[in-house]
Amino acid sequence: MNQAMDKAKPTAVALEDATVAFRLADARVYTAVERARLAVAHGEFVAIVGPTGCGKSTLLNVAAGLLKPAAGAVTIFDQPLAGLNRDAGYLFQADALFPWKTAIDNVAIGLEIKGTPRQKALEQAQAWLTSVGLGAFANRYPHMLSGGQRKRVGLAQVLIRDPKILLMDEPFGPLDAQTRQVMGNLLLELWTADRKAVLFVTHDLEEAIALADRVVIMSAGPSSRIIGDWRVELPRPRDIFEVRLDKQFHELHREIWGVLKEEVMKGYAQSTQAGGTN
Amino acid sequence: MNQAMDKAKPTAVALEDATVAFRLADARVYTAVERARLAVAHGEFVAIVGPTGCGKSTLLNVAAGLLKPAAGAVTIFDQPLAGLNRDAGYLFQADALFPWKTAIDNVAIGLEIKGTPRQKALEQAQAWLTSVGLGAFANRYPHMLSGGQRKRVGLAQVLIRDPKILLMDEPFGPLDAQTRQVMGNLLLELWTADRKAVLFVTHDLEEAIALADRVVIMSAGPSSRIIGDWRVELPRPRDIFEVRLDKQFHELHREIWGVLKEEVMKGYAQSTQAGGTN
Amino acid sequence: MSRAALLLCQVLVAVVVLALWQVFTTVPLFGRILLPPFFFSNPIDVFSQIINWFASGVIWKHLAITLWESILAFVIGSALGILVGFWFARQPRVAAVFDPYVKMTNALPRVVLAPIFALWFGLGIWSKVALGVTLVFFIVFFNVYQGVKEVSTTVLDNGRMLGMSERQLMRHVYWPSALSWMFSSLHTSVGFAVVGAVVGEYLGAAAGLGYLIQQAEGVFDVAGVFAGMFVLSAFVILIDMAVTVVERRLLVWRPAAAREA
Amino acid sequence: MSRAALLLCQVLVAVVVLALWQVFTTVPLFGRILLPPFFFSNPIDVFSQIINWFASGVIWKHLAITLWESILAFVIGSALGILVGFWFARQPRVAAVFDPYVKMTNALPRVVLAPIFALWFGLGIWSKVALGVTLVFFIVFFNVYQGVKEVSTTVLDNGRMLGMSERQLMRHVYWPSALSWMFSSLHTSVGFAVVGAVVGEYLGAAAGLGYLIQQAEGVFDVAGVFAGMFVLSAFVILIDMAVTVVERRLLVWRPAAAREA
Amino acid sequence: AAQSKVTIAVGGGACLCYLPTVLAKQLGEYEKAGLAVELVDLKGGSDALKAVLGGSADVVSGYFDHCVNLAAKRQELQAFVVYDRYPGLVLVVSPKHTGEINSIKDLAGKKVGVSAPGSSTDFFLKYLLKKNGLDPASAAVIGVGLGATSVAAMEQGQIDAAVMLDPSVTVLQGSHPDLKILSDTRTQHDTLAVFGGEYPGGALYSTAAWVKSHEKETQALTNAILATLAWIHTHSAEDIMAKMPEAMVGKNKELYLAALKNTIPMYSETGKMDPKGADAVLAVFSEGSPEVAKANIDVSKTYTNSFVEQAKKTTGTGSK
Ligand SMILES: Nc1ncnc2c1ncn2[C@@H]1O[C@H](COP(=O)(O)OP(=O)(O)OP(=O)(O)O)[C@@H](O)[C@H]1O
Ligand SMILES: Nc1ncnc2c1ncn2[C@@H]1O[C@H](COP(=O)(O)OP(=O)(O)OP(=O)(O)O)[C@@H](O)[C@H]1O
Ligand SMILES: [Mg+2]
Ligand SMILES: [Mg+2]
Repeated sequence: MNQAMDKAKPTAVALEDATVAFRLADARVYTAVERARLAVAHGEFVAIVGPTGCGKSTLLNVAAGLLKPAAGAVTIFDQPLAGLNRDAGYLFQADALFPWKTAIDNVAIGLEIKGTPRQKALEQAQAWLTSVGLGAFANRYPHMLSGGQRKRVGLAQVLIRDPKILLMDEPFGPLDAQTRQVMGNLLLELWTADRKAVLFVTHDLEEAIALADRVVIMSAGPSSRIIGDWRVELPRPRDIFEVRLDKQFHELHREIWGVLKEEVMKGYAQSTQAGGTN
Repeated sequence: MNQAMDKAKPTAVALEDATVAFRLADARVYTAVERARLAVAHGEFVAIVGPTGCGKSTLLNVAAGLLKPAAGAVTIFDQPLAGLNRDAGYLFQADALFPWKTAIDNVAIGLEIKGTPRQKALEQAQAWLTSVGLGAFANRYPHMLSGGQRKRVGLAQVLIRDPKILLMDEPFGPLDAQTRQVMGNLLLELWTADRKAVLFVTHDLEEAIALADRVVIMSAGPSSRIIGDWRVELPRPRDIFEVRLDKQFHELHREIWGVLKEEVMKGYAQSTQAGGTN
Repeated sequence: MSRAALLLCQVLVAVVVLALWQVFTTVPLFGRILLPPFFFSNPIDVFSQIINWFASGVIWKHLAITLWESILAFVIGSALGILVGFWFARQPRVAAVFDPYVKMTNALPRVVLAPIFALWFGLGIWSKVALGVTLVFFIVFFNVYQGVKEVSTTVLDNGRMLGMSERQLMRHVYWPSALSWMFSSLHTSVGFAVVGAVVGEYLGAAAGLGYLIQQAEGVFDVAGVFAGMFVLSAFVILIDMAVTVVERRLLVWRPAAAREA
Repeated sequence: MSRAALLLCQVLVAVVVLALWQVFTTVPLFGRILLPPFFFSNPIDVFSQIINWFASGVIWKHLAITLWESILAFVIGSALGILVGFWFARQPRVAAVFDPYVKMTNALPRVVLAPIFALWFGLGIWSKVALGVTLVFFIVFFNVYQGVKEVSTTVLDNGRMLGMSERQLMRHVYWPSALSWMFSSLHTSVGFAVVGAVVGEYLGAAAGLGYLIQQAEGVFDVAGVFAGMFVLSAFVILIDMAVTVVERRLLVWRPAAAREA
Repeated sequence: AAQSKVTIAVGGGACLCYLPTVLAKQLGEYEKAGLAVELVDLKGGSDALKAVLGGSADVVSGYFDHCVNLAAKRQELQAFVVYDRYPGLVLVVSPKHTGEINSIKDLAGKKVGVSAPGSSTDFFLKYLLKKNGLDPASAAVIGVGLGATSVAAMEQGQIDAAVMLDPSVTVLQGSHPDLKILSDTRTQHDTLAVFGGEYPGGALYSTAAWVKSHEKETQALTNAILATLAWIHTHSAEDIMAKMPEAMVGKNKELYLAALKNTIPMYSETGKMDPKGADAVLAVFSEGSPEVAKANIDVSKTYTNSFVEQAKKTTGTGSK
């Protein structure tokens, strides 16, 4: 376990002892994340893995500026974050497409907002839809798409804006293994060409190792903490599929998995106790 | 590839050459599934795997009676299906909890509908929440739960009714690998105790093999067809984790994966062509 | 149900109602006439009055005035309701401060305000438009206000994270999301716009259907009163159809109505 | 904004409006008085009238009658609106057939119908309640109808797959889902219930605030008219608060309002 | 003795023309006559009448002309005591148009306000136009109501003239002492000039059937009104005002007093219907309404003086 922090590159996202608490209906407070300390350098690809309900989405919301931490600070490119994080693109875990726009309009809107002429935005959007394998579905409204198709439209919507920071919450969740790899390679390609800071939440540890520079593990909630931070030293550029055959990959996987498994079982035991921090 | 159909047991769900077509906005028609032929015997666990957007959810909707096939027939326990399939419990791919009910009420409702007294329904619901690891979250409204927690509440909501046919659309999608296994074992346990017909959609081929009696593969859309049907001859009872160490498991996995990979790549190529069957 | 069958059913309903009306106003049941003709006239008289109006052409002038007033009241009232609704929804402080006053204003009996409208807007169409606006505005306002607040948080957050400015959020998120709320209120307020115009005319005017109705009322010509109301209602259906056409166009993106059980 | 600050702002608004009113009705600006006191009275007179009413106690009887009428109109009208709204939404055929007639009825000027209400319901409170009901009903109806149709398809399908009967769907799916639509319409219709009652009284009554207002109007006592309307509005706020309390309770499950930008 | 309950629908209680009905209640005359009377205020005479025809009230206190008008509709109404001997309708020229209009003849082509199209004020206007040799349709009729709306319209000159009633006329006179009045039927002079006799204004009437089946109540009402009329003519305007409910007087006491003084001569001293007046009503309405003209109305059936005469015999009141 090598606590890693690259001092050379500027820090894109830094959470400093961020604690997030939710107020529950009965005036009690649920501390989801406690004193999270995480720095993502510019150009760094960080994957976050953790048991379900530990606070991964919460962490991304904080980095996006959608949630204010109860304590601690958030800095973006060394500036304290006030309000929304304008440098970030966020692919939400839940379905967040605009239901009143067709797939292509949903993608093009990211550019139109910046003032790109509509025609040009549409052309680029079509190109992006094609890259995510939905070139033929441009004129569908979201409700006419399957779960995986919607997710991919969302992916294109975020990527087309070319944000400096990418926040991705289980972006490949509802995709089949094969499409996942295609999308993963697409993401790596983009990231290699124009290094962004990426915060990538996934449940697939292999995927996390295959894609990321660092894998961060969170403990089970409540009061989840960051309990592990591994640097993945596999050579770049990587092919997601082939990298899995690497020996180093397997070692790392086993190491992280050991920690993770224990954590999940702990979390499962904890949250099961009725009358806990409900 | 052994096309399997068990003639001894009664057929719980049978699709006979079911074709599903959607009308698109511009009066064109998109044929999602073509001539699907699938019989699930009572007590059989069938997993459906296929590239994203191929029509898995559509198939479940047909079996549930929510969608009428354009052609072909659906029979449930040898009765033609008219209207809803009252014998089935359906865990939807999308979030379908009642946002105005707490977790425990969401689960208890399945029993209350049948006339179980509220107090008893709540007790059982609490027990179910505990089995899915959410005993401490009973009084949360859905918007206060994480993605994986919501999915598990949905799981409990369906299982508590003890339906004869289980339709599950990526039930473990947003769960971490460890929790997935716990849930998988839970499902198997239930199924073993009181054999149900299960139609289980997943993107995780390993999961499919580990859980199911049969794995069905669909081709890439449009006009997706069922292109493969493997019987999994691994011994029962299985432990999901240990079964993966079995040699037979690996052979089957490799075999199916070969077919599947090819199919996905084909689908990807197809749907990418702009101006296709949009 | 096919369009033809639907139309048939609708006509049937009308026929039955008219027949009952005719019977109840002319034939004594259990020794008495259920609907005294002095108050209810009867369909035949009403229709001959309507035909008379159209044949002689006197109605057109009045109808045109009332329709014009209604449409103005509808358009102005809805536009104001939408604007203020959006504004309040996006400025929770403004909304919180003015909320009780808006509700108080909504409870003012417009009929009592008629002299003030006459004073400010004269006895021409504008005082009637003003009356209609005060009805339409509130109906649309409350719905748009609520509609904007009902926007899905995830979709809204997505819009914000995509970098939308407040104006872009308006256009791409709030507006389309609040549309179905808005149209619901528009369907209600079409009727109220007409009511406003007619009541306004009724309180003081030189022409319009309200004037015709009042004139008929003055000489106890109930057939005339009903005829006026009928003509009115028929035209409301036309305006409402126009609203529905716009609604259909703007809401193409919705899933088709829930599947039948 | 804290509660105290909010209250302060609200009071400030009232003070400013009243001050302007007082100035415009008493001090000539640019050579003329902007709001002729003959039509607008002035706040001091209005308040002395209100105080007078309460001090002498004459108001209580009238207020009680009007409030009672309003509440009845509100409750009956909303209940009917909700029932019919649900019914129509669940019976698309019935809805399709009756749709034009509902819209036509909504466009009938209630003032003209007053004599018929008097005929059917007498000159007591019930004819006023009926007038209020005809206003409230349509506002609630259209919103509930739309609200039921807006239920999320996934949630609805889930309910159906869980084996809910039509009645259970009503209770567990349609009703909670349509609640925010319903409450939006209730906020609008509180005001209209009062308007209905007052207009009813205005058209013919022996007591009630509308009667007071009419009498004041008859002798050109504008202060009395405004005083009546004020008392009315103040009570509308109270009824509306009650509605809000119920709303809060029934809608606890909603995510807190969208986070601030 | 058990009092009989009677509901009287008043066609706009604030109008001074209906004062005797209200005053009788204030003075307790109804109770003295053995009646429990409830007064219900309606927006106008025709609404009051409908309330009676619909059965929600027993007796109308309103303008007699409706009885004639309804006779054409085969509704039998009967007036049994008349408390206004002049109609009180005043044709006033808007202060903004004083220069242009000097006589009724000048009204041709002008906008003239009436309380509502088809109302008594409307018919009065048409009658006057006809009498002055004009086509009754030569003036544009605008409905402006009776209250503040009409005053506003007049003040602003939105209409050129209007047929008004008190207290609106007095209000206008208050702010415009030089108000031009073309015809003032609050006075005996103009009433006689226009109609050639007394012209019945406010009266108590009901359906002929009710009158027939409720002779006792009818008589009691007649007695009460006659007593009130007698009281009015033996007291000053100030006394009368002091008796009226405060809400009806309003805050502007001078205005009320002035209007009342203008109106007092209007109140009948006998309560009796002048048959010539009844004929005049028919003439007025025949002018404006072809339906009335065609209907062959027997005016004598629309009123009865028998109750007034009976009252005189037994009590001696009303015969001054
Ligand atoms: N609005 C809220 N109110 C109360 N608790 C909340 C709220 N949102 C999230 N939580 C709680 O905070 C914890 C973390 O939630 P979060 O959504 O971040 O989990 P996650 O790691 O993304 O899980 P998953 O993998 O299931 O998506 C969960 O236990 C959840 O119940
Ligand atoms: N309402 C609809 N109108 C038109 N096309 C639809 C509609 N619903 C689904 N489709 C199309 O039908 C195909 C199958 O959809 P389905 O949701 O069944 O896919 P799936 O196999 O469940 O995919 P995923 O794994 O992404 O959930 C998709 O191509 C989708 O675009
Ligand atoms: Mg999450
Ligand atoms: Mg699917």
